[in-house]
Amino acid sequence: MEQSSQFWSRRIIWLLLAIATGIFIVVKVKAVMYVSRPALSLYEAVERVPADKIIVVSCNWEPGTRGENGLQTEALIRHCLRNGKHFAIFGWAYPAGPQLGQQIAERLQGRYHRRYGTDWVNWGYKTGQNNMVRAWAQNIPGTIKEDILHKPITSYPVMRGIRSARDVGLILEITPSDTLVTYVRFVYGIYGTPIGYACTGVMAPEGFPYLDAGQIVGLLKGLAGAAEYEQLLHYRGEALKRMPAQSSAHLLIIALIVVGNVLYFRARRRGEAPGRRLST
Amino acid sequence: MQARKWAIVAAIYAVSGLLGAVALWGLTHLLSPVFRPATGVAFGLAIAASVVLWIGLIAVIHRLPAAVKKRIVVTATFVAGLFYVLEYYLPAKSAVFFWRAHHTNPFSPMIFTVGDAVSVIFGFTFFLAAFSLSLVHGKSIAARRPGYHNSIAFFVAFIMMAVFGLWETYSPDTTLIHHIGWIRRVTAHQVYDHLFNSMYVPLTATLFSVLSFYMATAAFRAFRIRSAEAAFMMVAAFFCMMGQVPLGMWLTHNLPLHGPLSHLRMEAMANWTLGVISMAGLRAVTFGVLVGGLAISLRIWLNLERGAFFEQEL
Amino acid sequence: MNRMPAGLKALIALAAFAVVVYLGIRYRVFAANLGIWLAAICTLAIYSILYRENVVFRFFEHIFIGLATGYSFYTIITQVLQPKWWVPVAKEGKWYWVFALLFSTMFYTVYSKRFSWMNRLAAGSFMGLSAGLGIVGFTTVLGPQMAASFKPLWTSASPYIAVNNILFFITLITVMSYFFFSFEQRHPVVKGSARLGRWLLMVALGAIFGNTVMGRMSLLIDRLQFLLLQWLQVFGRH
Amino acid sequence: MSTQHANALQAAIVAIIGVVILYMILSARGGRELFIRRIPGLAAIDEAVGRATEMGRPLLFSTGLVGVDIDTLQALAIAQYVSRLAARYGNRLIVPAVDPVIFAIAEQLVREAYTAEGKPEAFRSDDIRFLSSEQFPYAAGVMGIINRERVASTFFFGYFYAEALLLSETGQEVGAIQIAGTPATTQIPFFLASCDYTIIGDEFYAASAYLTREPTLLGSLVGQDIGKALLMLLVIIGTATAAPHLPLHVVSQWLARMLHPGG
Repeated sequence: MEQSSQFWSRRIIWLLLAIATGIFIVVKVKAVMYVSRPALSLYEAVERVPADKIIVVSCNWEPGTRGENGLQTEALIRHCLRNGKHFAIFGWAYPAGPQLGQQIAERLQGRYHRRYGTDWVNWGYKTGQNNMVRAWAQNIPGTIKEDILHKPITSYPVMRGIRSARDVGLILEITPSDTLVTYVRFVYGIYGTPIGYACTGVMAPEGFPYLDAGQIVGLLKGLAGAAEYEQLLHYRGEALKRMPAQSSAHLLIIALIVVGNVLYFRARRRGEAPGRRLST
Repeated sequence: MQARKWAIVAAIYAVSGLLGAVALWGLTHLLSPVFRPATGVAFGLAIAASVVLWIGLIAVIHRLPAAVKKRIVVTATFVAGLFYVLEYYLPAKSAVFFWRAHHTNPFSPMIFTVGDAVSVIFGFTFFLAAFSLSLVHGKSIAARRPGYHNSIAFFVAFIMMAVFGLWETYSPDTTLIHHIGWIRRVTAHQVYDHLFNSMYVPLTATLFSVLSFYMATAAFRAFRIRSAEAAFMMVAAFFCMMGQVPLGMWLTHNLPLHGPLSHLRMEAMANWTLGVISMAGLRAVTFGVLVGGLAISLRIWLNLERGAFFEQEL
Repeated sequence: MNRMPAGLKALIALAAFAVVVYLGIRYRVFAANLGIWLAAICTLAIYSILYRENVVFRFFEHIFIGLATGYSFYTIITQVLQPKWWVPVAKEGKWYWVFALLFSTMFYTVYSKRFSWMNRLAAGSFMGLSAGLGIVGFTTVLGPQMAASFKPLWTSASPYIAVNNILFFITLITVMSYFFFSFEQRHPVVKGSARLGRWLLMVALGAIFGNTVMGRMSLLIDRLQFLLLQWLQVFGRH
Repeated sequence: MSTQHANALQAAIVAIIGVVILYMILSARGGRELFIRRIPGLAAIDEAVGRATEMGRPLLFSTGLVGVDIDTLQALAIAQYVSRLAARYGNRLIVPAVDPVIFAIAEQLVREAYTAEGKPEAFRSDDIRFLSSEQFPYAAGVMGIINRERVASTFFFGYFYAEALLLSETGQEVGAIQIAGTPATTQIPFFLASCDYTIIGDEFYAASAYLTREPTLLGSLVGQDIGKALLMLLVIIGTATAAPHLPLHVVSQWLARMLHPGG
């Protein structure tokens, strides 16, 4: 059985990684997150929404990305509830999305003494994608008709005076997939309604051009985005709690890259050929 | 010579395309009076007739020479592809569809049926997969090969999950055990819950998380500055890793959030790399992949593909 | 050690395991919950491959494949065949859906040399469908990506955006030029462009690597949280 | 029930590129000499098979995680080449399959390769295995095989998702020579980090042409190059006219609008 130095160096690296992350799970460290400009702009955009307008929390995600989108939704809904901004949960990409949003909002509402119907509402899952969103922007009560509890949405006080996308102060699109363009084209493009974007880490590159062009007001990127938002809310949530372990794992990988290079250059100076070919 | 050959081939495809389109449309629309839901005796007769018809068709084709069979396969491939091509590239409404009530695309209404049919047929082929897996493990148990206990574990897990999955769907509250020793009331749902949430989900999540370990060693090994390429890759990876965690953002947190200097903040540089260079680079790759995919699709569709599956004898 | 029969070894290991479990639960080191224990055993069994491929991993690998097969088995029945096939046929009298079943039987002739043409016909039709979708996919994927690539190289709005757009354009064009196959890239302009393209592609790919680290690490944190806080009660009790 | 349809511009782009590709295929079949540049990863396939034989250890070929699909068919074309080589050297080739239909096709394909090379006795039907149609169970199965068989060379061709790194790092662990090729852009960096040779992006679609030098495929490749050049031209036109104060701005605007689905 060969037990080369490579065999053990790999095991040591893995053990280090387990320790580096595990230690910050067991030992609780108070995490501080630095806030990036896209996250701050999103926070400010929520703060700016006037009292007579509603915020749309567009839950276009499903349980698979709960670790990123779930925490983002939680932070954003917490902000709305805390500041008494009226909001509507909505979704059209995944049937489970609005249901997941509902669970989060129901869990949080008591803490800020808010009630369903007067402070927030859930429009539920609506099919039809682009065409539905286009119609919705024109006529909200006519397109949505019923909320998630199958009651007419006009019966809720929170919906008073909400007719079209012009009465929407901000759309918060939370998603792991390429749904943003629908809102940009059919709502922002026609009515100029501001859009905030919260997406998974891998989707973020798709969002930056929209941010640069001013088509979205802010952006939360994956778990880090959720943590930044929790920092802005001064609330120690799950995302912030994970940050020390995340940081130490990233730091370890960077340290490994440095060590790898040092070893490589030392070996090269001694004239030893690198063990394996180039990975090109 | 070349031009003539080219023209002949084009003509063949044009004619067969037209015929295919008519056949596709005709099958569903001219025969639509036949394809109507039935009940009672008519239903039974229709099923019986379909089976007989099908077997007859198979028997006829089976007797045909290999070259004709091959032609049938090629035609089936062409017609199947033609459906999606016509549906998508013909407009939603056009005067071409003069016989339709609102001149709408006649293929569009079928697209959902075709989608359902494809998923149903794939659903039925799954049993082939289950069968071939069972065959491998069954042989291993029968021959008492080394490690045959693993095959037994496979069967136990397979059968338990299949049975309790069905039980969970149709009658989750069935009580399996009322009272044995210190065990009280076990329902089908509880067993399913343990199989799914306590075994399948953690197994999946854990194997997924093994990636994080492999990522560490891959980074350790791959990001050695052996060449300009490796250096570029490493620097980009460095910024993107640091731009996401407080530690990295702390390095540049003194820079202002607005103004020209803000672009030098760690997270801004990470996002810039992703949003400008990565986006453009991957898009260029995607354009190439799209053209490559189009080429291979065309070759398969028009029976021009060579090798592998396409030149085997029937 | 090697002369000991495998069965005896397994028995001793199991007995030792039982003692650890009993004592662990008795002194509240571990959670006393069957679900958590099962999940913990599965988690540790998979992680054991990090030391090396072993008996336990192999056993759980087979259980995993078995569970997955069972899972597909019942979800295909309850989510595909029941609603999309059984209900139309049996409840709505749509007898013609029987052709879907008959068609799918053609796939089953793979093991027979004589009837292999049936499998070929079925697979051929499906390849035709995927080829058709491939052609359609070319347009649906290309369109939005192409439209989003038209970025003005000079704009009065902000020099930052203009520079970004220029770099975007250069990257896009040079990387595309790297992927030409049918001529020797000898001309200095072509050669230079292809080489620059390859470098920029490496930057792009490195960034993707770095960007994925966070998501993957959070999967690890998730599992470690489970093991350290839920299964091991020592740290879990706050 | 409304579905999206292509507009005239979108249909024209597909038609032009399609016709160019078909024309090049036909003219290549007519005997035109065509060139293809070197693709390093593909040139290494022979070496990888040869080395595995010297070591007396088997080869492993994975065709990706999707079922009957253009990417998998392309992967099978490469698999055919590798199985021919393996048969010539008298080595074992293990193909773990993720889909029953692909499993069946692969079985036939490899068996025929061994027969064609005159070594039907070297073929073992158990080496072509259906593992699982689910992502991570499949990955677990392949990881197990790589470890237990201590494969000397691995080939990962086809469409992969997150399991890419799981497979290739396991191969790295046992010291296999690894060659990977995928059109899945998000997985390329991981193959690049853990494989000896990685075929990037549409080099994957050039592979069968490169390996077989079949006129049809070479012609198709030239057609693809022209197609890419046309797309490049489109990018250049769209970008050059994108600045809002230019009179030609309408061109860029019109193109962008027409290119959007449903536009």
